Order: sequence, then C-alpha cells, then structure tokens
Amino acid sequence: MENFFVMIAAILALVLLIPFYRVYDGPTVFDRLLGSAAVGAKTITLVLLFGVIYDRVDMFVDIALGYAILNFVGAIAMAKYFKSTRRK
Amino acid sequence: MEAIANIFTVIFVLLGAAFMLVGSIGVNRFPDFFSRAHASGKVDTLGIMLFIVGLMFYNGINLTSLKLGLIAVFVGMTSPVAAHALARRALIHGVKHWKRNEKEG
Amino acid sequence: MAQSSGSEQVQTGFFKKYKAVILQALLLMALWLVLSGHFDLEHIIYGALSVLLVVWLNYRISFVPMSNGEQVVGSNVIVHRMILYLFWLLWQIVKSGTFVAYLTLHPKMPINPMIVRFRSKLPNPLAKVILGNSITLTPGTLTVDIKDDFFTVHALIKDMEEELVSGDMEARVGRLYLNKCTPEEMCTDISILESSLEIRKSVSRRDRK
Amino acid sequence: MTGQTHSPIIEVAGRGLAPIIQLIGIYVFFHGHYGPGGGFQGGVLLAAGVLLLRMTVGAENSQAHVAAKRTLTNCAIGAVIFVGTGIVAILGGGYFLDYAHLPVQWLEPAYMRYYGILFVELGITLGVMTGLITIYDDILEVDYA
Repeated sequence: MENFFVMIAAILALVLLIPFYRVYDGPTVFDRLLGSAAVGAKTITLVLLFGVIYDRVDMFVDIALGYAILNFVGAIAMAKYFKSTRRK
Repeated sequence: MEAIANIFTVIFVLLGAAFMLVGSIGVNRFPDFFSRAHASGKVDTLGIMLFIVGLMFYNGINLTSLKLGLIAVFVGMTSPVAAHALARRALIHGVKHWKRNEKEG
Repeated sequence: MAQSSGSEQVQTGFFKKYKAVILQALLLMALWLVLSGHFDLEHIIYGALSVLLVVWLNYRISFVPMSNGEQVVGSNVIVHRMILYLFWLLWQIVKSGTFVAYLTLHPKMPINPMIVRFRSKLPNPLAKVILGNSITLTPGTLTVDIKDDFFTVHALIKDMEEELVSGDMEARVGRLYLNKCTPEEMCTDISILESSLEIRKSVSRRDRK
Repeated sequence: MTGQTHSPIIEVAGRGLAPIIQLIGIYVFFHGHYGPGGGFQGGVLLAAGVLLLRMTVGAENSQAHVAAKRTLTNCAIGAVIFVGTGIVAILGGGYFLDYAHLPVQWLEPAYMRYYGILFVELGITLGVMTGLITIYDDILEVDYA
C-alpha cells in the first residue's frame, strides 16, 4: 500500500506540471490565472498524499484545509484585482 | 475487511488521479478560456472528491475521515464560485469565446 | 440607501433572524467539534467562546444590504427538500465531470460553445445563487454572470443549452422555497449571444417550441 | 458596463464562507500545541476570512464587520500583549518570555507555561490579523479613521 501511494504521488507531481504549460503559454491573463488555480487544486491532494505516506494524516489535513482556503481567497482576490485595473 | 477497504482505496484513488490528469489535459486542450474553465472547474473538482473518498476508505471510520470529508465539501462549495468569478471577470474584460465556424450563424 | 426599510424588516422578522443565527451557531459548533477532536470541557469552552465571537462578528454584517440593494434573506428554505437537492447535486457533479472528461478525451472534440442569456423569476437572491452554482455544476454549462434577473450561461454543446432553456432546474430550485413550482412559468426571455457582449438573435421561449 | 456590481454568487458565497474560514483560523490558533499551526498561521487564516468579506461585500459595507479605524490599534495591542508577557516574566525574576516565572500564584508552572504560550499566541494572532487587514486597507486607500 505504501508503494502504491508513493507511485501515485510521483504521478501527481508529474500531472501538476501539465497546467504550467497553460501558465506559460496562455494567450490572455485569465488563462494563466486558470492554470495557476488548477495547480493549486492538485496541490491539495498532493499534501494529503504526503500525510498518508508519512502516516500523519491528522496533521496534514489541517495544512490541506488551510491551503484550500488560501487557494479560494486567492482566486477571488485575482478576480477582484482585474476589476480594479479595468476601471482605471 | 482490510482487504476490501484497500481495494476501494485503490479504485477511488486511481479514479481521482485519472480525473485530475484529464482535467490537466483539458486545461491545455480546449480552444478558449471559457471551455478551459469548464475543465478546471468540474473535472478537477470530481477528481479531488473521488481522491478524498479513496483516502477516507484507507483511513477507516474516525475523526480524521470526517475532516477529510470536510475538505471535500469545502472544495465542492468553493470551486464553482472560483470558476464563476474568473469567468465573469473574463467576460467583463471582453474575452471572446471560441465558436465552431460552420453553417450555423 | 435602503437602510430605513431594512431596519423595519428587522423589527418585524426578528424571530426569524434570531432562528437563523442559532442555526448558524449550531453548525459552527459542530464544525469546531469535528475540527478539534478534544472533547474535554476546556476545549469545548474555547470552542463556545470562538463560536460566539465569530457569530457576533458576522451578525453585525447580516444587516448590511447586498450591493444590489436587496436584503439578505433565505432562512425559509424547506429543509428536507434541500437535503434531497444536495444529493441530486452530488450526482450532477459526477455526471458533469465524466461528461467534460469525455469531451476532453474525444479525438475530434465535438463541442459547439455558445453563450445563452435568460431571465429567471426566482424569488430571492439566495435562490438565484443556488441556481447559479447548480448550473455551474451540471454537465456542460457554466454560469458566467448574474445581473438582476438575467443569467448569462456558457454552454459547451447545444443539447445542454436546450436542457437549460426548458426551465427544469429552475423549478427544482424554486421548489426549495415554494410549494408548487412548474417549469413552464420560470424561464423567460431566452436569447443566444453570438459574441461576448452583443445580442444577435433574440428568441422567446414560445417561438422556440 | 459601468457601475458593475459584484454578482450575487460571489457576494453570498463570501458571506456564507467567511464565518467558517474565521472559525478555522481560531481553531488553528488554539491547537498550535497539538498540530501544525499557532499564532501566525491562525492570524493569516483569520485575516483571509475578514479580507474575503472586504473583497466580496465591499470595503465600505464590511466596515460593520471589522472597522478599519480599529485595526491599527488592535495591532498595537497584540504587540503589547506579546512583549508585555515577556517583560512581566523578566520582572518576575526569569528571562524574556520565561513563562514559569509569570507572577500568577495559583497555577502550577506547567500550566503556567501552557497558558503563557496561549496568551503570547493570542497576541501574535491579533497582531498578524489586524496588521494584514491594515495593509490591505492601506493599499486600497480606505481611510475611515
């Protein structure tokens, strides 16, 4: 079971790199933001997997929850930021 | 009992990872911003939820599983809102949506 | 601006608002117990104090009207219907995820995106929010904007747009608040926006049938 | 598209999620002994909860929640709690932040350490939270003092 989770973590770390192409190549700014949000969503699962591998899920759950919160607030803040630039 | 839980864990975690892989591909493969928002907002949400269900099976019935479920609920509540916020800002900003140029006009 | 009328509403519906606050406090306390995992008296007292602080902070802002001038209401949901609705929504999440994954992996990618705009007659802002999030979570559609009563929705393929226009989901949301709610009377004024910001053709619902 | 207000989805989501986020922030602050967390992380999550309301409801409307004119004062109070605990410990005959020498007679030294740390973390949480809110208000040039 341990090996399985390590393998999944390796696969997820590779999957995490795919949206970075969108961050790099996005025609508009919003594509880049979407790519970064997708990276954040996958990071939550990666944090949980680390918790399972190190056998401290109860600790890493809190970190994942905090990460999810900051990811959401960051997305809202980015949307808000583009409102301000539009008005000026 | 342990073995059955482990089988469910493997199934759900693999499904979740597969959905997240498809979501990543979709973010790159779809032609315009709005369709990419579909891929990021739905497929990734489903992937995370399945993944967390798998980890809950691995963890058994205890308080940590409840917390894991809390993360799933939180992601399910926030991800449509975040996708909506970004898409709305893009629409106001004037991002054109892609359409198939065929006979329908 | 709507401050005076707002305070009157507070006076008349005080008990309802009080009930909503108690419900919120109970939910937050349950959240604290799930998070904390220490069930001794000291930690429960800390939790009660924290819940009181948070509820007090957020009680003050619940009287502030929303930015479009409407009051924040919505404690009159029919609860058992809401729970059933949530399960239905969970099933929709699974369906929409698999559907978009199928579209992604299809070699020719058979999508035909369009932006649909329609007008809804849902009773209050919270119902509109529930409808918006449900649209986002159902297969192939994404709520892009809500302004007053008008919803702007991005649909991936044409069938999904037809389903949206039928008003079925709006009736589902409406049944959370009203006892009877039929699909026919909910959805009006459908128009398909060809480009982002201009209306090319505007078709009413009767003509489409 | 002038006068574009926020869509109700974002606003209602902000109003509904802000209490949850704040409660999680307080939880992280209280449970710094047992898991990851403590003053700084709890303060950041609390500030995220308050700033979510600032961003979704609007800077003017969310003054009813946490007023901009009070944040800087509270930041100073947090710093005073942090430094003051340390100095009181010095006056009690120990080193800076030496909780065992706090002049509280009716407590065992072990409990005194526990509550001393909690008290110092309270100061850090208050300081970090209100400091971050002050920075946000200052960038936005909200001045309701």
